[in-house]
Amino acid sequence: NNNNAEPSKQAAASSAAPSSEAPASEAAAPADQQITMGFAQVGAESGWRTANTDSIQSAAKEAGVDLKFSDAQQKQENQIKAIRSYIQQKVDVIAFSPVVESGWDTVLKEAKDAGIPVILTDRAVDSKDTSLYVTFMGSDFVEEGRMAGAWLAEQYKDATEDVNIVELQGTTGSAPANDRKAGFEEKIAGNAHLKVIASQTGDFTRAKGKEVMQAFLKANKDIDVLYAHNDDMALGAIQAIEAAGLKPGVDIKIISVDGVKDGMTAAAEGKINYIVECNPLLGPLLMQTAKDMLAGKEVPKRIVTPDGTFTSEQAKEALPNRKY
Amino acid sequence: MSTVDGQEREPILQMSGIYKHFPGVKALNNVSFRLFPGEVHALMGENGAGKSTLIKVLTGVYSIDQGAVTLSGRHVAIHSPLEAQAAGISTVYQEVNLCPNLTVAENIFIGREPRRFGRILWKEMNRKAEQLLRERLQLGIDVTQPLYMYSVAIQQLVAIARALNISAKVLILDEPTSSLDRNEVEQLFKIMRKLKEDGLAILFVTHFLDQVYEISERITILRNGEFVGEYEAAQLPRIELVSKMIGKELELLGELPKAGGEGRAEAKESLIEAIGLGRKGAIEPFDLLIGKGEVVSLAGLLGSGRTEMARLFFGADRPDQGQLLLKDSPGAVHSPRQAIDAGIAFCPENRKTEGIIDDLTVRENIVLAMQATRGWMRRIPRKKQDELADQYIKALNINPPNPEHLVKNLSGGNQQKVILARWLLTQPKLLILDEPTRGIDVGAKAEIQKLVLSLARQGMSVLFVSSELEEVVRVSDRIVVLRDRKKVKEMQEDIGQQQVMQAIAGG
Amino acid sequence: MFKQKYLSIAVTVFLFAVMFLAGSFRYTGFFSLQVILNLLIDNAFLLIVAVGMTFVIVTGGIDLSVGSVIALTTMMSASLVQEHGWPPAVVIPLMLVIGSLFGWVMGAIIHYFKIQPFIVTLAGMFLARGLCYVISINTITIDDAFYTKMAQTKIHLPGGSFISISVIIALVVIAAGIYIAHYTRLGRNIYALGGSEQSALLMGLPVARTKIAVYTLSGFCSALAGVVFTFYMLSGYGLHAMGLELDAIASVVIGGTLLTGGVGYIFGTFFGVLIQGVIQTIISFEGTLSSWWTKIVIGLLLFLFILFQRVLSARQATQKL
Amino acid sequence: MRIHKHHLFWPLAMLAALLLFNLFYSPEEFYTVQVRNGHLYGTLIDILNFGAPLILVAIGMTVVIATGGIDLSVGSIVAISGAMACLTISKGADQDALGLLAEAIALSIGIALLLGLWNGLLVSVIGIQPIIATLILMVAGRGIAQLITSGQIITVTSDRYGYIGSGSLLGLPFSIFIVVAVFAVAVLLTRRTALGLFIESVGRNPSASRLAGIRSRYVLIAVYLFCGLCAAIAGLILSSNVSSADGNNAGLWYELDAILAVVIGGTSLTGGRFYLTGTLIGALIIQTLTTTIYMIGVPPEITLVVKAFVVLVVCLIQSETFRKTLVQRWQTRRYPAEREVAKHV
Ligand SMILES: Nc1ncnc2c1ncn2[C@@H]1O[C@H](COP(=O)(O)OP(=O)(O)OP(=O)(O)O)[C@@H](O)[C@H]1O
Ligand SMILES: Nc1ncnc2c1ncn2[C@@H]1O[C@H](COP(=O)(O)OP(=O)(O)OP(=O)(O)O)[C@@H](O)[C@H]1O
Ligand SMILES: [Mg+2]
Ligand SMILES: [Mg+2]
Repeated sequence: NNNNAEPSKQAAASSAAPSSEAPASEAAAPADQQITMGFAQVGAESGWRTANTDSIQSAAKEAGVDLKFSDAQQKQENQIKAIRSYIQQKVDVIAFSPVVESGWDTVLKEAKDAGIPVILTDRAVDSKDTSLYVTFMGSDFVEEGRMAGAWLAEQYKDATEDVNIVELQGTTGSAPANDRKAGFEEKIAGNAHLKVIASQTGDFTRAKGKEVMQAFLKANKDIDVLYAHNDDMALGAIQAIEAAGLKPGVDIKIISVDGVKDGMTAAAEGKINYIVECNPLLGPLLMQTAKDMLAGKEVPKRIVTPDGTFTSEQAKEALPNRKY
Repeated sequence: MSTVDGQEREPILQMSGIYKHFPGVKALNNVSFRLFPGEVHALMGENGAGKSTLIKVLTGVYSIDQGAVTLSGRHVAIHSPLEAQAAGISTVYQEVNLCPNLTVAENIFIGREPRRFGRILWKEMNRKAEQLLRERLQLGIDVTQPLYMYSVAIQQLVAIARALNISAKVLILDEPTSSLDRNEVEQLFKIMRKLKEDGLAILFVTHFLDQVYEISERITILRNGEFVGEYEAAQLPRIELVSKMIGKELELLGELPKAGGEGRAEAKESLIEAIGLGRKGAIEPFDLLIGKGEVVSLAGLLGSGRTEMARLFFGADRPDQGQLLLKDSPGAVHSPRQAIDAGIAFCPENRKTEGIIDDLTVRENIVLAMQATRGWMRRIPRKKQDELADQYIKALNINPPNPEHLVKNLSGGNQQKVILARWLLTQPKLLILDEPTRGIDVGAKAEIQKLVLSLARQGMSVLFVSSELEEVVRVSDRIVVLRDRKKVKEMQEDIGQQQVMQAIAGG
Repeated sequence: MFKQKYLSIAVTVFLFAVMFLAGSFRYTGFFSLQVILNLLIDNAFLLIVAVGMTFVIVTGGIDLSVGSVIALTTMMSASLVQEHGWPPAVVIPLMLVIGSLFGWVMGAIIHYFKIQPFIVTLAGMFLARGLCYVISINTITIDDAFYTKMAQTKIHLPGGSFISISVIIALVVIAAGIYIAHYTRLGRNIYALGGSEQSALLMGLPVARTKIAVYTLSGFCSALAGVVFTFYMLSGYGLHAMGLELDAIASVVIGGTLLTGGVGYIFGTFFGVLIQGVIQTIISFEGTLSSWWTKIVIGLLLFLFILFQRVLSARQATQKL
Repeated sequence: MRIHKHHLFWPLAMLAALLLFNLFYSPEEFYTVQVRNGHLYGTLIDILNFGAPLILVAIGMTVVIATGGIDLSVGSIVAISGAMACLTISKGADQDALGLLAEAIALSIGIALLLGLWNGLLVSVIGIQPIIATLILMVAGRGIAQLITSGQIITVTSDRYGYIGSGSLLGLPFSIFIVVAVFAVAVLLTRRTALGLFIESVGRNPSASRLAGIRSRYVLIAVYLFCGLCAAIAGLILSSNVSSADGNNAGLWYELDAILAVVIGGTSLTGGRFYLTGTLIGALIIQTLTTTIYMIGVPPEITLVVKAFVVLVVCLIQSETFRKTLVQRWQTRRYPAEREVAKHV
């Protein structure tokens, strides 16, 4: 699972959307009338999210899609309001990254009643009625956690002493934090030596990551591994570890999720040992899917964008052509 | 209840051995007080003697440290004004304590609004309020306007109306007349006499000796929080009353130099001149010249525009026509700040909202205006501040004489003195005093009048506004009479109370 | 005579109309009844909270806990209905009682211990939010038939437009708020308290009772808004209604209520909420703003609105107070 | 005057109580201070270092609150100033160049002063209620910060810049010296000049202040300017500490913590008297609490509940009425406590 380290965007897209043989010729059909897409983004809470937004906006421009974009500032209410206004504006297709999985039935039903298809990106909704949306594309946070856990379990499978793990969680209660934690715990549960001795929220930010790690370092004598729910917290923690006179990646092994550029750089320097990638560049795939769907093609219910993983070596190789 | 003779009747209210102390102040020290049905009982004392505190202790605003209260022969423990009202005590507190944001009608009726099925009947309330003000206090104002639109005097009348509207056994009036003029006071006394006949017991606080003798049967005197004695008004001569209040013989009363005394009536160099100055809805355009070292008074009835005129001189309100010419400095006066820079000072009529900064100390309040003129960079050194504060505390006899006391904990009269001190400190060329002696005791009032006159002699001009004609006549060189927001007359020679009254009434 | 005090409300309503018309000229599909109704549908919970908040602010206080209480209500409702199988008929009244109780306790602390409302309700905000996480840090979806029905029932109006049941609830709350404010003793005591607490006390008004009642009322409104929010979201979640307290306060203040207390109208608050809603609608109809320009434009529109409001009602501002 | 009457007594007591708790709970981890790489290293040092930005923001907030206002935009200004500085530095060829550093700092402080001026003008000239006036910048400011960073996190590799937030001088974090300097300036400005008096009187009674000749307009503008300046310096420290600028998250919810610090320090939100030292202690209490929560391993799910209780306890203890009630309950049961308390002054 964790060996497909070099997923090319294009490859992922074409392998995932089965019916995209020749995009150029297919695009002809809906090109007569421009597609209008309403996209309700979660917010701009992280560099990852911004990369995601950029990808979608530039892909829309390239594909000639008229994109209505709105930013919900991390609030589900705002996303719902935006979707309602898209229904009101009679867009051709609505796409959005749900802030959380729950609570979408009502507004999605309104969209369905209005005959507007819905595409979910990045995160699923938990509706029982799966006819409310056409497809869900994106990564799987639990799976990311699992990959991180699996790598760790593999590294320490021969451990004879306790391995002390500290965890920097994302924003308390947020879906990525909950899921990345759950997936990780699932995988390390098998090994009794792997112990999470401290776990605290770092709010997905560098500053908090550093602050919390400083406290961890003082409160716990012997930390072997750090698992951070995103790169930013890991980067903050690295500074704290260095300030304590320890070597990140050597004295304390570090695992993180996302694979943003700064994270990859740190990995290439050997400061982060393992990164689970969470790919934000969904734009082209989204536009393609929307076009296919409006052209009447069958679209799979679930389009998985495979998450890559990087060890230090792989990061070194991949770094030169990272865009975000 | 036997009603044979004052001494044998049963008091409706009896307070005995009352103690109350505030941090650093023994406000009440073993005070006793009796109030009989059907009497007006005056509570007398200097500023800070403890009169208001006694009232607040009685009505549950403050808790009693020690002592007993009986009401209609029963021991009571009153913990809040609400309970006091329920027990039949209706109170007008010293500073106007109403809600400025509510309408006049509401201020009279709130808590007792006419209702049907829990729904407030606004029409009826407004009608009743209007009727009440008109019939009992001869005041015809729009009761649906918010209270803050009206002057302190009107507010005071509204507070009285509120208290009158409560059917009570005991009515407490803490300096209700301090900002009223003669007509209003007359009106109030008429009502009080009527209530007295109906068997109501009235506790009355004032610093006007005339009023005390006019209306009250008995007098209780406090001094420095201590009980001095209870007297029949008829058997206590004025001189004795005053000396009991201040604890020593008072000789200055009645010996004030009259205005227009030697060296004062000479032709004056002019200091400031208003030409066609006016403000719509406040005061019609007027001309007025104030000379150096001259005391000019504004006289008129309630709402005649005295305060408005005074405020225009200070730039507190913006005139919409005319101009103000300063003889010495060419600068215009558009804001209080410019006025101060031009040497004008202004003691506002409403000391609570426009005068004191209640959370600051006496010292800070005193130096405030002087500091403002010096700018923020040139802070008055602390030692200098202390000196100045001490100097004026002594000069004006501010009590307690502690410069670090918070102003909000001073008695009303002492707060007034603090504001006066603030302005004297700036050594202004023109001092505007709007009701400066409001709520100030006899001794201090005489002091202030003396001060005004001596300042004038030293060349300071004074614009003096007061509802007390006697005072006006005593201090002024010239009296400007206002009626209905218009300047109607200027009187220079032979000013007597009678003439002024006639002018005010429109004779 | 056109009373001074209604001027600021009239200005607010007028500016709302101007904004709406401006949107209508600029965007196709904007000028429709449904867009206005959507303002109500999407802001029903905010309307309800803002009513409670108006009362609190009129007394000169503030309630920061409202957003968290909403989240807590959704969380408890979801947990009880979904995981413990309690019937909605029990859960909903229970929520209202708990919300009121929460407000009551805060009010009592504020009054009896004389601690600043900002701090007490800030602690309340932390507490309610924290309790959500104690119940669960995950979201709980509600698929109870009653809740779903409440959420998805459309009340059709002539002309093909519709509103939700929550809108009816919100409108009733507004009406009740106006009635309480202007036609009951409690309401007038609230205004008196805001005008001057000391005077209210000396006038013999039940200050303690009124103050505590106001926070209780706000707690009740928050809980009711929480119930409506549960209908809206069909889920319980600890991160729901984040930062809603600021939206509510902003609505109240935009509606002409003074934070210093004593002055304010529920009717104004109603338009305060709608104005915030219109700003958001304009942004999503615009649809080309990046995330950051969204925020900047929201700020700008808010600024323009307030500026015009100030300028147009300047006559009142020069009044002495 | 008895010691417990002093306005700093209870804030100090609360801080002492927190420290005492740690003394019993984790004395070694909490109180060990060692020398590492030539500077002091330990939890207490961390508290000072991480507390620095909060203290700064709270100092600015104190004077704003003293005028009866409030500044919600500090968090956004923190983000903007950090973003501006990091952007400038990241564009430079040699990130360690002194000139570049000076330019970066000047630019971010300049912008923050402009924003402070904006707030001040809205409040004093246009007369918008402070909470709304600053709410505008709170919302738009985040956008501006993100506009500056293009929504990305800007990482800088300047050691010189990093020194501001994580360097050390004489063994102590450099940020502490900044705090001391700003605090000293604030105290000097407010207590050695007449500004403090003006601020307090404008905050307590604006109309009386006007009649006393104080130009309240300038006073208001000055405090918002100062608050902006403090927030800007806090933003520099914060971004320098992690050598990066995060437009969206830097300084998020700082306004609440800062206000909390001010109130714990004894300043009333209704304006008037203010206590800078109290604010300092209040901010330290908050930072100590946060660190304590991390140290003793409170699970993130209940962190907020713990914080709620501590805040409540701190405020209750500071409430004189509450203490009296406790004492009375203890001493006598003659009066129902509530009634005694209900009596207003
Ligand atoms: N809340 C308080 N805290 C501290 N001291 C107070 C307080 N209220 C009153 N005092 C002090 O108690 C004393 C009595 O004040 P009180 O107001 O009763 O005087 P008064 O007789 O009504 O004077 P005046 O004629 O000026 O109204 C004064 O020295 C005053 O400073
Ligand atoms: N009799 C009245 N009828 C209506 N309004 C009045 C009346 N008296 C006063 N007012 C209101 O009170 C405000 C203050 O009046 P003004 O300050 O001119 O009174 P004044 O002449 O200074 O007398 P005083 O200071 O004794 O109240 C005016 O703006 C006016 O609206
Ligand atoms: Mg008195
Ligand atoms: Mg007057």
